[in-house]
Amino acid sequence: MRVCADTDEAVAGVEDGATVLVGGFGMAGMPVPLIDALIRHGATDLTVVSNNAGNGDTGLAALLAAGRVRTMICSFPRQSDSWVFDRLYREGRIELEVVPQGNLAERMRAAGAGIGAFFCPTGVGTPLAEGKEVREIDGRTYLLEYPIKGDLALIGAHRADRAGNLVYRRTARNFGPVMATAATTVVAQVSEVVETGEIDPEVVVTPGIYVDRVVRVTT
Amino acid sequence: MRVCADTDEAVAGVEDGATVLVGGFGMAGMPVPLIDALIRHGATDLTVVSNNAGNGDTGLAALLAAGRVRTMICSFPRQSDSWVFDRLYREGRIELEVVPQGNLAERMRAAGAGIGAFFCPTGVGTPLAEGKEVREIDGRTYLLEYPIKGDLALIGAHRADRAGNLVYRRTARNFGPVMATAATTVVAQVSEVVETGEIDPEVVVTPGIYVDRVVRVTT
Amino acid sequence: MNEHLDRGPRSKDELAADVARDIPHGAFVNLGIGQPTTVADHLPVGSGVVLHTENGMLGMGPLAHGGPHDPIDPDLTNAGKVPVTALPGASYFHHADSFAMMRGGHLDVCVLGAFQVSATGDLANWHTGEPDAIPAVGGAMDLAIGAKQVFVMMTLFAKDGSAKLVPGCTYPLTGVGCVDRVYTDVATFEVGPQGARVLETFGTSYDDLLARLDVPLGR
Amino acid sequence: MNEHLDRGPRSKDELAADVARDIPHGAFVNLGIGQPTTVADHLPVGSGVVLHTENGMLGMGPLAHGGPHDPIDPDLTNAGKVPVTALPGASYFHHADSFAMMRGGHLDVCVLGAFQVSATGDLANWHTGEPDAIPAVGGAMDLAIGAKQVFVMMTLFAKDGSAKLVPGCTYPLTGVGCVDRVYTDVATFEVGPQGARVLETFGTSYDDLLARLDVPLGR
Repeated sequence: MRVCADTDEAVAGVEDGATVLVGGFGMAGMPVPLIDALIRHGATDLTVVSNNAGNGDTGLAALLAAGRVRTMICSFPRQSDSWVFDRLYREGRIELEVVPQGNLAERMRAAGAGIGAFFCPTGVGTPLAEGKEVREIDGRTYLLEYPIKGDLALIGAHRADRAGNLVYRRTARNFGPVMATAATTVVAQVSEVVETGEIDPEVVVTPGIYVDRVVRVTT
Repeated sequence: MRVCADTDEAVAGVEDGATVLVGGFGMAGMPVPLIDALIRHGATDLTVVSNNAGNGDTGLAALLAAGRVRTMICSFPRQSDSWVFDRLYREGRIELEVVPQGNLAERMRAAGAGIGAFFCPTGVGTPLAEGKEVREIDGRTYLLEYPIKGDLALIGAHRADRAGNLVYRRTARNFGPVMATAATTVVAQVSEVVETGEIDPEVVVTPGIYVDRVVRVTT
Repeated sequence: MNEHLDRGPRSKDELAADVARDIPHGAFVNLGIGQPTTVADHLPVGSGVVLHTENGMLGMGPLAHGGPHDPIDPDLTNAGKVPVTALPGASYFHHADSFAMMRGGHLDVCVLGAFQVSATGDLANWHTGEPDAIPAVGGAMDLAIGAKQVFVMMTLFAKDGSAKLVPGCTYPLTGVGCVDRVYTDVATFEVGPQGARVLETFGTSYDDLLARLDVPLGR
Repeated sequence: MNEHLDRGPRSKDELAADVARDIPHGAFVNLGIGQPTTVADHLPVGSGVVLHTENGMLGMGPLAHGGPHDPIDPDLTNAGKVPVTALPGASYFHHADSFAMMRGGHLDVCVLGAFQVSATGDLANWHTGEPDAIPAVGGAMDLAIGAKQVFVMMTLFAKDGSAKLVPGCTYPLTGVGCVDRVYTDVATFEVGPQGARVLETFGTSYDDLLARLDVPLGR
């Protein structure tokens, strides 16, 4: 675990073609400063996994607009202010895999938990079931779902200690704790870094074992 | 959610033949007063799911000694003070399903999370793989594991509010939060019941939705 | 069956009030984005209903308006990304836990909007099937199959006059056989394996509905 | 390969010290019950090693002896159910999360005891295969397959003189191809797909080992 001096150091080393998990639900927990650093870094041909596909012209939308993303894996790309994604999609310049929101979370959890695949009831009989293995278990029908693993995760948390333990704020927690388990390199932006021992062990949400780099940002 | 007057009220209604999930790892988190109430209640022909199979002559061991348990599902029945289980087992008076500790937890998690089955790498190539479906995924071999669901869960937590939100103490947390998701009726014994709103929403470990009955015990 | 012929169709407000009335005391409920959200305004004081929002919270309170008691906090939003408040007894959790709660059948009621519902309870509410539409599912499929009971709120007829309670959905499905009740401006229906049954009408008669709908209707 | 012929076999203490020396700075480590536990006593001050105990804790400290700074708390034990302490930066989590951490490959090193290890890294350490033994696996199978590296500590020969590094295990397996290194009183071996290789000997020569073991030995 390293406390980085700035966001550029925090995203250093990401390679072209990487799969990047980006936390947040709308703007809550969205690590915009880390995404900005990723844009400056220049890595391209990325697969981005995030609940939405960018809002307005900043953050994830700016990464998309810069042409760095080959594939977007998300549950809900279509929003009132997702014009950047909409344009790229209609121009055939970005691939889209739509995943039900709970499956997005559970597939990343599986990656982090060493589960090879799991039978899930969500989406049975819908267009999103196409091509998936179907099985009836105990009278209910399930689809086989596979893990989603990241090379890099960028998450927004509230407070970190120097051991990398994280706590979040309210519903900004959302995808952060799951993504932190599912990527090879995990980078957390936080509002505050405290000394090791200053976070009560009972309330740690993401244990430091999952976190590689922490950077303090002012928001 | 109901705050019960005593442990007898807390375990009322359990039926013969029920599957009972019993929390605890050794004595940490072991809900002995609830087990004592279950003994007084008299339900028999039970399947008990717990990490161990009783220690000494009290708690789970006393339930076994009373002849109430048909099947024990656990990871580690054999301990220096598990003489009650040992005797019943050698006399052929109890059935045993041994489950690796992580699978025990993950199979209950699956029951609580609506997962139909999952491919797990634990136990591949061992005697505990016998009869299980095997599959290679992405170069690694997995076994298909099914959920374990309870009719009743008896867990030991630290503090509850009147909405059933629970927090635990240190490593006494162990199986409690998982079992709370996996049973139809969940009963928690706690050291303290506080008013709703007195537990910080950020630190709730088991949300009240999972808890049906709470009873305060003095230990 | 109750035919209310001495009045017109239900207003949106009346519809929301009637759905609220049918939610059991103390139920755990998820209200979908849009019209279902308005059900919250009609829950009586002391209903004990606890609202779940899939972005990671139980115990959601009313919308935040920026006053001294309901400050706007960008880290506290509902699934529609609108700032909300938290009630005493609330808890926060991450996305995998939130959807495990839903998928595992722990919510009592989920209220959703719909494009179409079939007589056997199939739901179509995520995609109009237009070839150039950008697909976006969000949590719709997870919500559809998770709760113990799924209520749909919609107008019974589309703007072009076509019925939205249909023998089989022509729009892409969200879930199969998942809807239990359909609350519309002119009638409330029970749907499921036995087909559709009229529970109540408003400003229309059972015979009118029979004539206008293409599905057999019990009463 | 280093042959230390000017000395006798390693004592248990020396063995534990040598294992401790090979644990990288800052590693996340699980020490199995029994002899592996003693490795903790040999980790140098400032090693930055973080100990995981599968009953739900990272940052485990030394055993509690009941003094003013290490009170005995029945809610804080290690996997052997012995009271321990917590270090600054510790965190607690439930059993499903704890084993997800292990199974997901997040621990750097796991140190285990063994009855037998095969040249290709198969591990037998949970069951002696005696027909009347009560099977008890605990977390052994989960530990065997979870960590990035698995170290085994054992004597090279059983009391009856039979070798414990074998061409194929005759005892029931705990895991297949999971062991990376075997630390014994008389030698340290690397094992794996390429077979066994001697890294170091103590009070014996490579040729002696070749003569006494039934497996080809690289050097």
